[in-house]
Amino acid sequence: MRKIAIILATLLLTTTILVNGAAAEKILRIGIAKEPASLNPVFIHGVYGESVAGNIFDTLVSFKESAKEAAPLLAESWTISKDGKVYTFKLRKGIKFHNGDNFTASDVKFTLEAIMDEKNASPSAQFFKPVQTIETPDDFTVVITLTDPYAPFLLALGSHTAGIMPKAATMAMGMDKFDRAPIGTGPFKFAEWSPDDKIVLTKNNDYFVATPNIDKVIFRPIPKPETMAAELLSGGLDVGSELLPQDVSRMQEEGLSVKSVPGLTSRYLGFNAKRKPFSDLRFRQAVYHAIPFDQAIPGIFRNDGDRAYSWIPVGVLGDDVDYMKKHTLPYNPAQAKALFAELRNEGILPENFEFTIYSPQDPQRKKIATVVSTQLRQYGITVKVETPEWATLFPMLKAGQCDMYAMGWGSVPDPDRWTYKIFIPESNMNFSQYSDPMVTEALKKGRTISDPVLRAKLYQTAMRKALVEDYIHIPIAFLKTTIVTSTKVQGLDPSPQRYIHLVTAKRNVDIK
Amino acid sequence: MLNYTIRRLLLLIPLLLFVSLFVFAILKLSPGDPATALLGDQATEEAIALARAKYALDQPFYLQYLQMMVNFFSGELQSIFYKGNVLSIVLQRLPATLELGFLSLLIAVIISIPVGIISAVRRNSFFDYASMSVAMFGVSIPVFFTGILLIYLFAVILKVLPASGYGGHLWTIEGLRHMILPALSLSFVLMASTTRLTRSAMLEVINQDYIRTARAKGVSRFVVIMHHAFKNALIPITTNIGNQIARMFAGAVLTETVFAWPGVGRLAVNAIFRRDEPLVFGCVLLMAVVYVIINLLVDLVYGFLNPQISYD
Amino acid sequence: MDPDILLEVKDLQTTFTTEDGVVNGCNGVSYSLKKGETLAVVGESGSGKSVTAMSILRLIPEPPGQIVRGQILFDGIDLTTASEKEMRKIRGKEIAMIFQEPMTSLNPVITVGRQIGESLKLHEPQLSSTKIKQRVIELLDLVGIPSAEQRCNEFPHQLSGGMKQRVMIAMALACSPRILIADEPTSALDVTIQAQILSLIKKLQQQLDMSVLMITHDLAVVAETADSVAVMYSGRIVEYGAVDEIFHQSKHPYLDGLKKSMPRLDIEQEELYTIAGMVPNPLDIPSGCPFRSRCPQEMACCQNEPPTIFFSDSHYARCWLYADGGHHD
Amino acid sequence: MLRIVFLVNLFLLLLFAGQITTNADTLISYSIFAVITLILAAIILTLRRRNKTKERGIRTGWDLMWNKLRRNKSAMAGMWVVCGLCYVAILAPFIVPFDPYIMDWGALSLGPESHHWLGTDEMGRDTLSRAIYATRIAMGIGLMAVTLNSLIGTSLGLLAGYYGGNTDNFIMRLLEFWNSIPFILMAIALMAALGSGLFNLILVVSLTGILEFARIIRGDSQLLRQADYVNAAKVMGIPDRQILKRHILPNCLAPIIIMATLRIGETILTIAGLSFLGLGIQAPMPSLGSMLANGQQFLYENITMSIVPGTVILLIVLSFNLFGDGLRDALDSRITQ
Amino acid sequence: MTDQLVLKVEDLKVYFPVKKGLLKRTVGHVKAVDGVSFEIKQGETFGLVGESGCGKTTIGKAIVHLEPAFAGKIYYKEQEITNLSEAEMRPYRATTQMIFQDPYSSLNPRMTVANIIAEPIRFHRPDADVTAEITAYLEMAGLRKECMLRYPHEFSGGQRQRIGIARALACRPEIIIADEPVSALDVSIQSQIINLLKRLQRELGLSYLFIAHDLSVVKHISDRIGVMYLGCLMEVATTKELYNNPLHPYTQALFASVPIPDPRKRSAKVPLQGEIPSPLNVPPGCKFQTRCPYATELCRDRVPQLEQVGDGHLVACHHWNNLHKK
Repeated sequence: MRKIAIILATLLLTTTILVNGAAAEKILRIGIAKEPASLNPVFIHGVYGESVAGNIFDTLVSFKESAKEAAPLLAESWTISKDGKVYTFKLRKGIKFHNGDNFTASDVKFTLEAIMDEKNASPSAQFFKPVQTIETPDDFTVVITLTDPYAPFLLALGSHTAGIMPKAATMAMGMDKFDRAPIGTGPFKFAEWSPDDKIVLTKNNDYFVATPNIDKVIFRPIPKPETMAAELLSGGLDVGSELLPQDVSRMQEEGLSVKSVPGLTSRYLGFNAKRKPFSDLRFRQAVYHAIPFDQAIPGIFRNDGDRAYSWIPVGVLGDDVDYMKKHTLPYNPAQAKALFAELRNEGILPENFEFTIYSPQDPQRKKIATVVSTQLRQYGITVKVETPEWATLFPMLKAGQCDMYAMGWGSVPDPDRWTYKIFIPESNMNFSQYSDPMVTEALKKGRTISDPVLRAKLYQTAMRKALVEDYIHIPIAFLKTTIVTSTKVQGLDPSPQRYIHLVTAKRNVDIK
Repeated sequence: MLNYTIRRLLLLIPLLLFVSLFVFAILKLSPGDPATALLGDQATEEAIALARAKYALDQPFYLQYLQMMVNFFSGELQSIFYKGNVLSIVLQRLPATLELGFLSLLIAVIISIPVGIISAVRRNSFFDYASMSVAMFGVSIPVFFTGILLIYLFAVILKVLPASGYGGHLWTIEGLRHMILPALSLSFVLMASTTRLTRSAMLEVINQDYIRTARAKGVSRFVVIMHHAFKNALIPITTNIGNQIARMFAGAVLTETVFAWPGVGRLAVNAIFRRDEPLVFGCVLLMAVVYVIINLLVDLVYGFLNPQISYD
Repeated sequence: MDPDILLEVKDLQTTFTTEDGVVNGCNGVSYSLKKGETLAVVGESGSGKSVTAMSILRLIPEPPGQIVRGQILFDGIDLTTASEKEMRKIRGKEIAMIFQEPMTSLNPVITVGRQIGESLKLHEPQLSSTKIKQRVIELLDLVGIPSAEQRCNEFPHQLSGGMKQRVMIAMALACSPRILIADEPTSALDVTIQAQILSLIKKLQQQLDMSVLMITHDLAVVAETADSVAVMYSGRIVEYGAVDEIFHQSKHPYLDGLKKSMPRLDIEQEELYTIAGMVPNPLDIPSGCPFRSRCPQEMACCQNEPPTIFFSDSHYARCWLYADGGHHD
Repeated sequence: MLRIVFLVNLFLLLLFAGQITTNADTLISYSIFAVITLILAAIILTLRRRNKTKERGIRTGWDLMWNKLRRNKSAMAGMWVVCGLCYVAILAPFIVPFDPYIMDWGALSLGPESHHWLGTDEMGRDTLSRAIYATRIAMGIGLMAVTLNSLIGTSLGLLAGYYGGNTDNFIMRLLEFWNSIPFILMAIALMAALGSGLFNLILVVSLTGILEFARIIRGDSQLLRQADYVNAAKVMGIPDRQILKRHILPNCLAPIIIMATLRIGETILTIAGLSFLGLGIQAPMPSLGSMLANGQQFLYENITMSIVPGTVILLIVLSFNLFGDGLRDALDSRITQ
Repeated sequence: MTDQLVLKVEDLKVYFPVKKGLLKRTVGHVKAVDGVSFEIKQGETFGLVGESGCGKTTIGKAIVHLEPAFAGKIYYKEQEITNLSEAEMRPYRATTQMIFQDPYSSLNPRMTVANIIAEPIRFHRPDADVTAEITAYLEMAGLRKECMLRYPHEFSGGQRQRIGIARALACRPEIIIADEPVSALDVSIQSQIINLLKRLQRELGLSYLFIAHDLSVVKHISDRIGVMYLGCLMEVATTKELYNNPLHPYTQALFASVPIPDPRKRSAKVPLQGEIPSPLNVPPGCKFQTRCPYATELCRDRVPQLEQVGDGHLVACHHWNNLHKK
């Protein structure tokens, strides 16, 4: 026993001494909550893949600095025709891919066509639906023609799922292989992917924007936020994200740097518009009245989120905050009781009604579902909470099988991305099976025009109808994006979309 | 011995059949499908349909099953999520799992066997009560909780060991440092059960006639215990440890999750969550094979320890 | 003290503390073993015959067992108070023991050769390992195990019951002890093997000039082997004497009954004699003569501790029947 | 002793009679408790009658076991705690200071204080009340799962052991195959396939460890099959079914009970582990595992949130293990570990 | 004793397969019982004696279908019962009962004495007055009826054996197979059980197949004795004949090995050498040849058959005649 203790102690000692000795390379260790599924832009869905890919690939235009305004990146400049259908991009010259290939217009054409290619089943193909032709008159000009005007088209091009891939190398490897060994033009080169362990990127000395200060970036998927917090506190990680609010406040006390910005991620509750009694407006109103959201939301999200009143995030075109806030239903148990009683009398709400509320497995949405369940229990309604995995949950949601659900959304700062797929009846993202001609018309029109004032009006109309007349969803909160970094890390700011951009025109993250 | 080994290995055939059918049935009974999981929330119906066709998920069940079996045996099973060969993915993970398992086993054995022996010899002494109480606590605390406590103690407060992750192979310093905490938390349960088992096995052996014979020869107490008793007690202890190793493969899921450990257990669990059917299929089948092989090895060791058993 | 006396047990009492109370394993047992002599201790199960033998080598598990009274004198040392270290020198070297169950008394995971060699290594450390091996083979030869060299490397389960008992004997005799305690050495064996083992013990006893303490429940074995006999009942010696006196001038009603109730090969019997009742519960032994409840000649005085009546120098019985001076009808 | 317990029971019954509302929980609890009190009364009466009729202490195997058990202090401590936990579990609706579901948004994540004795969780729910309810659920599930588990394990083991030969081969091989699928994976996959209801959870958990169970019962019944009294029954022409029922099963009972007792602790730990992976008992139902898994996220802010469920799990597992170990010693059974 | 045969065993063989190799094929047999024939008359005791492993217990078990017969025939009175199914066997079940060696494992520890004895009564005679019968059988076995509510572990070995006897009697058997019924008992108890068995035979006209290794006990209770060695009968004769005139060298050696409880009859006899060969590896020819002091070539080549050498005296030895003269 004692011998073992002595051996262990000496081992520990020597190892700690040895490890503290070495620090030649500048290594940035970033904790992410989940492992990305893909690094091939064509296949990427979800913030984790985009976050990593954003540092490997570059897009034609960039939203890295400002989520609202496109900045040049691979494209030096661009023009949009008057009718909003023809986009002409002038590409930057002299850029090389990580493998040494020259970047040309054919790579752009190849990448965009790969996304649109049905065989690749790209999740982002839908954003390129309006594309009619892609032409490359010369090596550094790309002309994209759309069938109809499409306001968020630059956003689509600027999103990391449209990172430009080298044509020759990709074709040689094949799409699937490329996924595991991506090659881009970005500030970092892909070095290693050890599944469930880490993704390692090394610096691209030839990066055309700036030479990265950091030599090596390690992305580590850490499934448990409490473990990530411990890693940050113990110095095992330099950057952490998606931490628990209670841990964030502690880390601030411990002297770590905590930065947060209002985010582009929302949480909401949805009802099914096709199934009884959820289809009844009064039921939805009653539920709204039955739950003390004003108390529960700060309780659940703490400093991590603000109450939402609309689908469109604050600050995004057409947010309409004041109106929506005014028309939100207050906590009113008496009213809720009356409405439920009324529904029971009419036979719409059965006695001892039981249903299931679905939510993904993250603690906060689970808590929202729990609050609903607990509150409705007091009105004689039994609510089961089910938290299946994504792969189970999505098909159910898409098939419109969920009576009530707590979900979330995250996207770029354009109202179309926040509404269109959610509320039009043809969309498979319309989990509520909501269908209202007025809303549908407004949303369809909204994406084709580019006049901001007109667009704002259209989105206001749609949201007012759907949310404070039909109460088909209850917006819960917009989450902040908070990142915690060790004091050594300099120049890293959170992005509203939860991306982690290390090198941009204005930023070059460094470690002291 | 060879015959015995071959016969045991032949049992793999019905085993694989049984396990594969079971796993396949479970996979197909589960709602959701790999295509949705892979393409995410934004995917359109058409994209999903295409992906389904790509992975042959639109075929009749029996064809899918046959295809999976054929792929499995030809080593061609491709993970949907990782887009790579299942076998090589598992093999890539194997070192992390094996090393962790080995280290925790080592810790458990080094600590629990002597403690168990001393408890048995000093039955009803303070040491006995103390070590048995600790062992009881060991089996009573959920492993994920000990894990987080260890992290906070050693990584956050004392700052002597890294909190999580795989740092390299066991024989590298960094690798060892990373492995100590997960191995410790994993070995807790193993330690507890091994200590208890060692104690009871020793107690049983100590009452045997041959121990009396040895004492009648004038053999000292120490030699009686170490040479005569322990050799016999080792037989049940080996069986227990063998069982535990076989289970460690997947039993480590909780530990691996807490410590963000890239092990086979978490691979399989994530594969289930991601509906990566070929990967689940391959993983479970491979684990079953490993289980059988480890059990076989344990049985052979058992035969080596216990001369009364002959395998033919 | 008689110089011929090698081992003397005096007024030995060994108790066991069980959950139901304290049990006397043996109570006031005295006997002495002379050089070259075979003393048989005979009794039914639970009579305490093994306990006395185990007490000699202090092999009683403590707790629950404990020697509470009496002396065991060997070579001028009182074994009841000897240190564990002293005892280890005596065990196997001076006094060796063989046990009833050869099946379970050999360690199943150690080869026969090593088990025998172990006592040699222990008590004669000057021997080299080749010497030890040679001695082991000699010993196996001595106890009549064919192809001894090969048997050395075998494990106990590869041997038959008789062979195992021979190995046990070889192990006991490894250091040429002065006393061999044989605790029911043949009761687990077949008749033909029993005869072989008994004659082997006899042969070796003469060869090595040992004293044997033979513990058995079988009167026939006693008659075949013993010089003196101690008959035990409920933890006490009820009669003690030379073998001829025990078989032909027995005094105690228990011994009488025992002899009459045996079916015999050499004489014709009609109905067997039976001793009524059962052996008393060790937790609940009646006062006075423990046999009185089963005794056909029970008297009122039997409730008192029976006196020890000597019929000759070597022959005594503890029974009220002879209290007036000792006679036999 | 029993009589005092009975009187306490009666007293509690009267005390809580007023609190039976239309709430199904309280009604169920009350009736279960009433039934237990009745059974207790019946036991007291039969014991009394037996005391009168028996001339000298008739000691059955159970009596002997009880005597041995009674001397084992840790086992008795375990037993008393188990009994106490049973009381808590059954009477939970009557003894909770708060509704375990009610969220008090004004009292989030409190430490122990005069109002909430053991504090509240991050949603303002009373930790003590939740722990009491969680105990009830854990014990209930544990008991049901273990019952199911031992039923399956016992019957398979009995059949395999008694009939031997091909039956034995078939059953044991099948169970070994079953065992070769790592349990956690199987549980996750099954839960995914079946959905995460309480019943499914019980079913899944009860499927673990059947092999160990069956192995021991098989070993025992193999030995018993050769026992002379079974031979005697066969010679008398008693059919197999009856031999299994009258001769083999009753003599396997001891290991079954011991295994079951030890398994309850394991079951609770398994469920806690599943909760950690998000597959255990679903919110808002309080469960020890999810309370602990949740509390672990608040280790710094509010340590009582982990200590309370952790202690209760420890208490349950420890007491069942101690009790089971004591039982094993008392019965001197062949089971090791 | 009458002349009516109650049990006849003809050339009974009980083999256990030995499985080996990759596919566990049967490569041979352990010949536990290898062609044994004998018969028992009503009211007679047939003693079967031999050393452990000679197959005597297996014969007993084969008769009551606890072990399957490999070949040969078993008759109860005129009826052949060798291969009857369990259902066909049922009418004969009660007629042949067994008493076991180990008094501790022969009684179900979880049943009261009353239940143990009631089981066969309820099964075979559902209409009987169970309590009265239990009392009667207990009395017959020499137990008081107060025992009824007790459990087996409260009894001593001898009393347990009595309970076992009562249970066997409760079937109203004609034949009792007593498998070493007294070898686990102390001497003073042994005689009680032997006397009880003899008394029951007188009163109920039972036939016994008495299996034992203790020659003295067998001699005391049997009318006729069969001596077994390695699964074969070596010699069969009436008790008196066998003891006065043992013909087979093995029988002679057995007798010589038995110690005599009389120090004056101590003899310097030479015990039989060697050990019983493993039943897996039976010597060819006469099975006793490896240990027989008189063995010749003939013994190694040919298996001696049991032959009639006198009134009911059978012996299986090539040289009995020569030995006899010697």
